[in-house]
Amino acid sequence: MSLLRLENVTKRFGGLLAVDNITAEISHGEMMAIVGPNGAGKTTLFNLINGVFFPDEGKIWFEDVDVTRYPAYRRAHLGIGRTFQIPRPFASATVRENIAIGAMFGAAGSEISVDQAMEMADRYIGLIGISSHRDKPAGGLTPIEKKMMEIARALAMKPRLLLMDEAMAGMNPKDIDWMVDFIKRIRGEEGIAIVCLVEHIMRAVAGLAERVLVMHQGAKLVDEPTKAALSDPRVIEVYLGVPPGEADA
Amino acid sequence: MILEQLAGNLFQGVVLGTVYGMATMGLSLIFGVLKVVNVGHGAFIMVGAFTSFAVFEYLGLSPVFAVPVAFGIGMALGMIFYYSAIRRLLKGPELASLLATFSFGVILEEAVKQLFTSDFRGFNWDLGKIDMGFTVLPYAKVVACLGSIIVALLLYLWFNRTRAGMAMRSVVEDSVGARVCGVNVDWEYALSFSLGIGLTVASGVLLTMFISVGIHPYMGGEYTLKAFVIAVLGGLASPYGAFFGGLVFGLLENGSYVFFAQIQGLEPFAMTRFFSFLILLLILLLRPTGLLKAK
Amino acid sequence: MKGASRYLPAIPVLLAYAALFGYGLIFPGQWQLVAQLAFYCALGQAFNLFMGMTGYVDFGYVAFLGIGTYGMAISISGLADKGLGLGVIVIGLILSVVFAVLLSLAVGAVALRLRGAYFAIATIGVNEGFRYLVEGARIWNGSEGIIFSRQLRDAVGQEAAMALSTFWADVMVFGVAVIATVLTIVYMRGKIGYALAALRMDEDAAKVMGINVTRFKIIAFITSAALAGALGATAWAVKLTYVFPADVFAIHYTVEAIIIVLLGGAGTLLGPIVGGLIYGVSKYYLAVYIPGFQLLVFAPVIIVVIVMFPEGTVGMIKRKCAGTAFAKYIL
Amino acid sequence: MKKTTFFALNLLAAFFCVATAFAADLPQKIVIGHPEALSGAQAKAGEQAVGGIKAVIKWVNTVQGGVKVGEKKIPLDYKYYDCESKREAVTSLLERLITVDKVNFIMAPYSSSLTLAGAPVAEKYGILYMDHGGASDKIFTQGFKFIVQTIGLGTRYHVGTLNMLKKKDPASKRLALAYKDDEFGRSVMEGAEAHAKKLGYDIVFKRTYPPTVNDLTPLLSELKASRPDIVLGGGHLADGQLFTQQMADLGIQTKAFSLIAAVTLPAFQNALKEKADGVMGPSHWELGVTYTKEKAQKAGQAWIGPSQDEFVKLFKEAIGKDLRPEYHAAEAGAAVLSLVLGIEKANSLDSGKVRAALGKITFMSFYGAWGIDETGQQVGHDLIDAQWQGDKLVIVWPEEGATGSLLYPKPAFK
Repeated sequence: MSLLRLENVTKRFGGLLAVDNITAEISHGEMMAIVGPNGAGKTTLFNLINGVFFPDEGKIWFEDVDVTRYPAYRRAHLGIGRTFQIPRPFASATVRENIAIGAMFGAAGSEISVDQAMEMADRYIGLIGISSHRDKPAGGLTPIEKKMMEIARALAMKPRLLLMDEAMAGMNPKDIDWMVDFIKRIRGEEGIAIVCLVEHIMRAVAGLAERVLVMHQGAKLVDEPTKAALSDPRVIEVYLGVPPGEADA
Repeated sequence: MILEQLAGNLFQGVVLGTVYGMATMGLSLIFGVLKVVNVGHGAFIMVGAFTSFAVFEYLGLSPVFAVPVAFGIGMALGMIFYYSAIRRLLKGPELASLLATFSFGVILEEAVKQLFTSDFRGFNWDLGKIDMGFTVLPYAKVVACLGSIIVALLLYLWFNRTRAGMAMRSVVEDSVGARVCGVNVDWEYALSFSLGIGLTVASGVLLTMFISVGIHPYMGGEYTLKAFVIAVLGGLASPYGAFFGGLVFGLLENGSYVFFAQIQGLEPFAMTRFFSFLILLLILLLRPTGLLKAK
Repeated sequence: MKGASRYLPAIPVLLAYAALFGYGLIFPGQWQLVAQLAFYCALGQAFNLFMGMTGYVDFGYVAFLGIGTYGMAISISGLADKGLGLGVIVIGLILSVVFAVLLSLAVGAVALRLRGAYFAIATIGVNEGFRYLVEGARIWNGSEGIIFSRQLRDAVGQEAAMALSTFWADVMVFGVAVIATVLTIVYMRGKIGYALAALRMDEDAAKVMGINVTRFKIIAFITSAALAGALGATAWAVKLTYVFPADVFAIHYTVEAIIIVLLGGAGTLLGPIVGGLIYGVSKYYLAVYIPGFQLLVFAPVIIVVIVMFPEGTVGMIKRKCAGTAFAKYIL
Repeated sequence: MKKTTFFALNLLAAFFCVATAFAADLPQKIVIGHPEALSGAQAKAGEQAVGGIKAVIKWVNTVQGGVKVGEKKIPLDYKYYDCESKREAVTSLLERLITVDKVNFIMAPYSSSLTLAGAPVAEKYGILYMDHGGASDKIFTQGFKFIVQTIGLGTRYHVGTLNMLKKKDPASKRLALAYKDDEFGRSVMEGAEAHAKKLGYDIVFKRTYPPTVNDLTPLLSELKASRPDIVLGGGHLADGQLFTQQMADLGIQTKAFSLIAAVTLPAFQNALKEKADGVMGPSHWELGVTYTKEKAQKAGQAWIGPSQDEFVKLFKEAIGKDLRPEYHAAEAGAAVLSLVLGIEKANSLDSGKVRAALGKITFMSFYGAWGIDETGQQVGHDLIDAQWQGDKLVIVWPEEGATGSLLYPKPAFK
């Protein structure tokens, strides 16, 4: 049984075909990368998966529950967590409160009290290593710290599927390496399936993802194991013949 | 009999509607550009009405001449208010700007009360009238109606034919982009705020051509409420939408009267008000972009 | 902020109300002033519960006070001769709250789908529309309203009626204020408080975090409306013993509520009482010392305040006290 | 046991009465308190009322040398605050006047709503509450003990008008009623409707319009279609001006056209000029009414207060503007005069005693006759009907008070 299943999902904005008849599956604990140039419809696909938009056509199944018409918050309760390309912290709340909010209303939310949520928040703050900012308003963090905070907030939701939108964009190699094995670790410990959105197939991603779905102009170009995908001529063509190896950001 | 009344009301509704529309363009312009709802709207109309009264009574000139004067006063007030407060509140919660514009309204009301006392003024600008059988239309109303249309046209031309106008439109479309393209957004805000106020005050003059009596410091409140309904009919953010909304509103209010008058035990006049606010809610729910634009 | 300690900020607020109440009792002839202040504070407290926490500006808020006033008016004028005595007041209170809740459900269903200015305008529409419906369809005597001093006297007797209108109505207003305060802090410290804070800052992100924003908004909206209903029933119906639609659906009461909350600090617990006292006291003495000019003085002051201290008095104090021993008493 | 305590209490009470009675004779001045509306919706009427009160107080203190209590003549004093036309403010300012400023009597603020707002507090303190601007009949069915009305009843505004028209032209029977939709407007309409039925008029049109109206066209088109001979209506000031202008705009010609409140104010004619010609309205008082000492003596009435010209002069001084006193001012002034007579008759400053005395007196002043029934309702004062003829406001009814004859039928709108 797959964790998430997309069936011929399509989304239009006026005339523009943002997501074009995409079918895909993600199984439990899987690690997948969705790749595509800017405007390929990656973020729209994310918004369809976690219910910010509803698709015009097609169906979305989460653990064989038809969630096509579920609002965002109900999908969160089912276990879909998410970070944003441009971080969206609750600016005037502290880092701790931000993460606690994730815990309070996420998948485990219903049985967690405010105090427990705060304790969970402290745990994830430790995990992600931003303890020094615990009681600062989240609005005051640096972009990287905000990304970290968002990941912690998403994890505190106890998701079974974590959607990470450009989690590593703008990071230096050192941070990226840290992030990569952090993600690996989390996935190991919590058994979360993780989908990363990236513009370029960076070495990091190549090392991380087991499967790559390449999007082009809203449509699915390839959906193959990483190795195969990287050598796929159509993919290389999309990236104007740039050999994937050197395509680092 | 009833059909004749309906025809008469609808006709009057169109004429009044143009003036209402004109009186709302300022509100929509300000909201469109600054995303600020001018809760003091009616007070600015009141200032226009007194301008018209003063020009007619003290200078003995036709209210037509009061239009540019009022527009000037409005621009000035707009600039003062923008730089004294609005500018600093754009970042803050809308609550702040709502309250600020309301307070401006109160200041104007009280100031005018000190200048003209709280008496009820009016003047008699009689140009004769046309009897068209099913209703009678004084020429003064015709002038008001045409005046509104002309002002609306001028605004349209300004927006579409002049650099300044286009610059402002670019801000409406996307203020960041405009900034990138070297548009001084802050100045555009100031300009559109004072332009909006200017239009509103000028519309006060046109309203006195339509109804030249009952001018007093606290006359504005009713116009504020009507303007909100009209603005929403037109999509809130679009001046032309507002003008169109005015027409629709005039038709609705005058038209529905005849309908409610047929029902026993109702007060048709109050019911027309209820009806117009009902429409407001429906529009907000079903077509928040207004009647003109598609969803 | 664990356990009971998180409710400490309620202490200064409740003490303030107690002090105000005591002042009214001790100093003869100050009671009506105290009553007016209590009304402003309660109004702010109830309004803040929704507006302050969600950031939604309900411009038609006064409609809930209005319908609450009618609830009490109907009970007193309708049941005066049933020999229920003070029962009519109890029934009236229940009726007021029920009316307010029903109206808030209707309004919420419509308006809470909207945001920002659209919400504000929609709520204005509800208030005005409702008022003209009452007048146009001649509901509850339409514009003639209901005058029920006589019936109140018949129901509870001369002395009791007098005491109700000039003292106990105001005590009940204090009651509403205190209930509003307690509810506010319970909400602020509970999950709903975090949910509302989140949706105030970024409603879409809040949804993604699993927050059912509509549900929490409705809860806050209904609570705030119910308090308004009770306030109308006490401060307007029992105290004044008459109701005209033009009076009780007058939008300037909403504006007063906004001013009070903003002067004090939106979304804070202490804000409404601070704002209410500042507003009430200054209005009162301006009316006493410069009759006829107070608004001309007051309006500019408001503008200065919102430009200079957008976060309100309490917001400022909060910043000043951050990290000090007082911090845990201020919210 | 019970009996004795009861007796003791009585003794105690009696003692206090005596004590207060003595105390009450001592004060240096008699203070009238007033939480009037000087801003907000009722600001205009409030400004007038304050002027009228100041004028009459000046007269009492200068000409009459004060109010005669016992052997002493005590001057009047006046303390007023602005309630902003808001109900909350009325109660608190009222109590301040009573308890902090220790005023002896209270003038109610203008309008029925604000008058009612203050009533419970006035009753609680048992202080006389002089109603100069609350015309609602309902105020006096509530069993308040300390309210005394000077303004006349709403229901009687158009009664005189109808009598006059019936006398003038019994043939024209088609009557249209269009009043402002508020408590006052409706009570006038009820009164007019009831009396019209009695006189055998057929009511061909009966509507109300919202208080904050700014276009009456739909209502007036419907009215026009009902082809009335007579139009009665109105409510307040702005709507009255609007009513008349749009009657003219739509060319609605009638034999008689009478509006309450708005018409008799100078602002009406200033605003409408020749459109005002022939329009009439009932009023409690108008500049030019001929109530004089002589008339009073003929009628066997006690006369008090300034002559009309003196009043106008004092009013302008008091208000410091070249503003013409209107009926709001006259009503308030007359209320003060009634209070003076009441105090002198009761020979005490005790509100209860003065209230009782007021129930017994009737008098005439520049404002006309004055007299109340046991509920405190004004029944002695008759309204007059005035009509604009050119730029002059001519009093056409009642005949004994008339300054000219009725212009009938009303000249057509140009």
